[in-house]
Amino acid sequence: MFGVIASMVDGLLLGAVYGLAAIGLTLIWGVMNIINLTHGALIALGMFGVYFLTARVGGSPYVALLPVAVLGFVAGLAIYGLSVHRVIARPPLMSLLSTFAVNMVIIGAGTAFWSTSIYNLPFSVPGITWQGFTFTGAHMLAAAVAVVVAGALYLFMRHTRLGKAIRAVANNRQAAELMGIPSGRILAVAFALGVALAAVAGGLIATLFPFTVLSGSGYQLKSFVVTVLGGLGNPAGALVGGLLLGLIEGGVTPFIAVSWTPVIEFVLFVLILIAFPKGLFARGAAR
Amino acid sequence: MKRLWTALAFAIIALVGGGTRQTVAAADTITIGFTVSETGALNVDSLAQLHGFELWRDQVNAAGGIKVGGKGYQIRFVSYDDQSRPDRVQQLYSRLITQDNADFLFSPYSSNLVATAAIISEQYGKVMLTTGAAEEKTYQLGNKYLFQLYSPAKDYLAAAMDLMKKKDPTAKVALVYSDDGFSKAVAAAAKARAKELSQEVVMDEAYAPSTTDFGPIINKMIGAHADVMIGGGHYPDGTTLARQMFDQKAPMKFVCMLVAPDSPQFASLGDAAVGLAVPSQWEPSVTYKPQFGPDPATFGRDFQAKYGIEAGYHAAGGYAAGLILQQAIAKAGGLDQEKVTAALNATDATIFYGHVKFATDPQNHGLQLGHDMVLAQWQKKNGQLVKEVVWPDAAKTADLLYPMR
Amino acid sequence: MSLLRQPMLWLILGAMALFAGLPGFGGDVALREGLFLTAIAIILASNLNLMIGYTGYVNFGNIVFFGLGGYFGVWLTTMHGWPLVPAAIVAAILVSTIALFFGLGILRLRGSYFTLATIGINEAVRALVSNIDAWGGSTGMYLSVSVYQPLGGPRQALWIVYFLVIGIMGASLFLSWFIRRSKFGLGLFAIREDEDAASVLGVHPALYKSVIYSVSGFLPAMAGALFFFKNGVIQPDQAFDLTMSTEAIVMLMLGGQGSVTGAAVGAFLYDQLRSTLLTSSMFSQFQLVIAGILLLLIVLFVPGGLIGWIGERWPRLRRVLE
Amino acid sequence: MTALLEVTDLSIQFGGLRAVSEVDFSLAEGEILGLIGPNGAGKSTIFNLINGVLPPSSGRILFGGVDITGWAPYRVVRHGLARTHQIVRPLNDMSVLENCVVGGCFGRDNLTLAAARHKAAAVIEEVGLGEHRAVLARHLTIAHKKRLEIARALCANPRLLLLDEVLAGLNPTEVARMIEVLKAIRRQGVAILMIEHLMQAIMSLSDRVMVLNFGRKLAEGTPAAVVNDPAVIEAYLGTPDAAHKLAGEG
Repeated sequence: MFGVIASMVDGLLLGAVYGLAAIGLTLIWGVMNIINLTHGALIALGMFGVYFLTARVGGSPYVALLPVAVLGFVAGLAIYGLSVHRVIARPPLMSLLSTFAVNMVIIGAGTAFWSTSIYNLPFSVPGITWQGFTFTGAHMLAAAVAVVVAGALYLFMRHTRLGKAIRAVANNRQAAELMGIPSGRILAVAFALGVALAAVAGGLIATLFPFTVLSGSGYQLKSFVVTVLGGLGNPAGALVGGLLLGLIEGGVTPFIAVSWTPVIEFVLFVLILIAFPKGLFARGAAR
Repeated sequence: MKRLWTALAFAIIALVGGGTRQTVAAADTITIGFTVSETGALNVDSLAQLHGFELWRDQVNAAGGIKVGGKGYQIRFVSYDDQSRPDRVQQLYSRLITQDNADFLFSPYSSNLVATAAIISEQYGKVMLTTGAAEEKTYQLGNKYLFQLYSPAKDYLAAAMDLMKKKDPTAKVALVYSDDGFSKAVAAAAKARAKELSQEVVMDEAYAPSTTDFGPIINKMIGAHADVMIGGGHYPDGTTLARQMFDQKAPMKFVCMLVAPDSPQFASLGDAAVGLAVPSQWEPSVTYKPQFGPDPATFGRDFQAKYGIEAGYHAAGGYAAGLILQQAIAKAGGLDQEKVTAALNATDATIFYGHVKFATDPQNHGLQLGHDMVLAQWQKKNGQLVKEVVWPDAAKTADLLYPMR
Repeated sequence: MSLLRQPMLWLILGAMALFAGLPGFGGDVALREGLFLTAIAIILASNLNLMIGYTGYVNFGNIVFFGLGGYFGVWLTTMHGWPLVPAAIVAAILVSTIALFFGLGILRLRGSYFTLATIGINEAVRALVSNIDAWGGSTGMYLSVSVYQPLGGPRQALWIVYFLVIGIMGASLFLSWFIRRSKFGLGLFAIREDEDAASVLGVHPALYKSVIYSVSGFLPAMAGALFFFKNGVIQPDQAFDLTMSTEAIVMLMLGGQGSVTGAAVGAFLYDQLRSTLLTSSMFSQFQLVIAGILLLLIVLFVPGGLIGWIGERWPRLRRVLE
Repeated sequence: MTALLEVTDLSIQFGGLRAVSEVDFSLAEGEILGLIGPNGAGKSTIFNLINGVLPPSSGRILFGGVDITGWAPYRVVRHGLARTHQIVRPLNDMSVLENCVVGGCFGRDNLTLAAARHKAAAVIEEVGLGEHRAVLARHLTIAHKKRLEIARALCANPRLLLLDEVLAGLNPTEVARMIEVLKAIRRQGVAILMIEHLMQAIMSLSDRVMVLNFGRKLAEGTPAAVVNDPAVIEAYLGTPDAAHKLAGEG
């Protein structure tokens, strides 16, 4: 029994990070209807960013998250200008492919520079032990940071001019332009914000697990699942979706072999997509 | 219109033909072809193996090459990156044999890739020495030219079980291993051994090789009150598992894991590495008396001098593959595949790497019979992490740290 | 309109003859291995073209057909002792049937939602197959050398498999071509342009989409059965590799989607490029980077691919290279 | 004369809003019925209900004596009821000819490719797109796109054609030409149900006119009777002067 509870608590802690990883993806989807296939690669870059900042410059990995977020934002602007801006109005295949191409470049360059060896952030935070099960400090801190960042994003979107502009553009680009909102610039900012969030999520994951340059793709797939659970294009839903996914993982693993978890996840993913394409918590009308 | 067609045909021929560059080797060289996982999940172990090959080549060439009938043949390598993926392995090995005119082959790293490559080497009757392909199944598919340097999978964790029986017969064992052919075969053998020794197995679970989060598995181990964890897989999953067990304070008395802890890089885990044991094909501290080639200490020193890191067993396996092939060529008195095969079949020798002898019955042809494994454990000495041999008693350099933490 | 006077007929037959003849006469095995992979690429790309190019549905998980076909094929040949050809055909029928069911479910989704679902299906199948013990779980199945005996030993078997794959390649191209000139194909094009408008014009979108989804799985499944028979090992991670899925899409973009020759030329060029980069000492490190940049340039500047570009330059060629 | 189309008690609800409410009407073989009303009155929604794009909340649609209520659009058109869209929906990357061939292939006659090509070529001439037959639909002007909508629908060989504002956005010359095309269609005996804001066209083409307001039928009758109906004037035309002005426009 304790085992099940411990496993579910672990799942929730990790789920918050999944949620954060997915927010960037779903934000970009919500604002410009693009599935960003560089997402996984950018998560990986976030991991390496935190790793090198901590290993070379020193200091806490949590402090390193800040410069990583800034770098992520800048990288996001560059990727937007280079590969996204020209394909926004075109069929989905084009944006899928242009972002996938950038993904290939990043992964290819990353492999050339860092090989696909495993990297480990030599870092640990004392945790809490309960009935023999330990919840590591890193997990708890990561979950906390994830929730704080998600909350900050929520406030930003609701209460700042820029956030409101992004929401306006997401709602109706033409109407927003008529109101004098420069939609091109807003789209770039939204994309960069999504990328920064992916990088931060990657940085947090690096505090939990060793990683390779290829690690991001697994989290990208998980992010798909999370966004579908929470509703594509719905950042608040992503956090809930992440927690839900973590809870599912934590809840089923004590009872079945871990190798069945992905089966459950992806079957659920497809079924939910078919039954509720707008996500479990979607409000409002259909397309 | 007609012109277009002609142009198209020419373009196709040019493109295809561009790939068929014939490389002609000089008369007095022996070409050895292989693929290396320069990239992808297996690259750490595979590159270590490559270093072993290269050290052997350089030393042999410096000493005047392989001597056959008074003539010295220089060794030339041709290799490609297989990206740790089997999809292009057959293409690359075909190319090695037919275009690069490889005389002999070394295998790629890992059982899966070897099984794929072996179909090509068999087709051409080319001798292929395998290192890093421990799974028995590969040698039971009817191949005739495949020779295994490593002790087969069943030997890997049997020693750990024997050691447990001796140290702590009531310890509860959790078998947790990567869901790949090699690791599964090893775990199955370990489980059978545990049954023989009536050691209690409280958990038996495989995880996907790409797993990055072992939290749920570790919780299960703790929930099952396991004292000992035996299993693992390859380098990435092994290091992750080790670190998370440490972070989650899993109360293990003994952990023995495949492959990962053998790598010198494992020390980067710091305290999380302490106490972890690994079944090893070879350790620098072993004391075999070689019939030919360097002794273990010399090999270790030379390797350290060339690459600046300590030799692990993958590197030793690579060097040993070269050495055994060299001896067989010398004995066969030429490059004839059948004669070299016969010489390899007849091999029964001790080198720095230990005893080497291949099965010759058709059902298990090429399976390694002679070689013994050792068990090594990471221990802390004067604040430094060192890997000590703890089993068998005859070869040990330190006592087993038990319980490990 | 005599069939014999169609340039496309001769283009396809010529390609098959070149593929069979170049390595066949010289007995050049390395060339054969290279062309084998190219032929597989052409099969994957031209069948994917039926979905992406003709129907406008982006199937990112198209490799699931290839992988499942491989599994059924290997399972029938090794576990049940079936001869290769019937095993491959039955594998393809099974896969097409399964695809029909999948299709009925996910083809209600449009645009990116459909694409996500195809990724989900591939991953779900991969995870599921990893748990099927009868298929060796995640270890997969190994073929004993003895399975090649009925075909005259491994040496001859690989040649036979090669020629069979050339046959499937030809069949894929003919299939693409016939569908393109058929009423069925016209319906698909209408769906691609505007599904609702097509429906108002009398096209039954659900039926057409399910059928083409299923059809586009048939030949890749056969190719998968042959590929893994030759490969000697089949494992979930190799059989359901999303990278191969996306590579097939890249090939399609390179050559030009919606065109019979586009799919084939794109697959040919991409595969030759890949293997050249892979075996070149200078570029093997950066092959992914180069391929990525190339893809980006195509998407941004030549979205019609090579064939689309040629068609714009020399409109008269458009009819030849349809 | 039996009714070709008979609509009874047709309603649809979006959320709490009744977009179309208890509408009854019928249309005879070869007749032209004009459908007018202010924006948002539910005219296009009625089209969507008839041809199956939307399922009605209640009501019944009989076409040629067959109950087609809730049929999918592709079935409806194969049964002989074709339509055009208010906002044109050409198959952009296909030529004018191919667009029309689609109509022929999948319409009432279920033609083969060759037969559909034949038919399409004839219809394209008829609507005056002959010189543009090889042009990609996306490159047409808006007036030509409207004609393409009609040509495509005609290729299906319909018994009834639903025309949704085919005159909107056209200049006077184009309107005049289009009206000629519509008259030619009528001569072939095809019945037409048309939504139109252009009163002049409605007056000259329609046998009868139906007026819709807030999803309900407000009036029905001959064009002259309807235009002078006080309820219609208040709801749609404004003052009688405006009505006459509107009718005189274009």
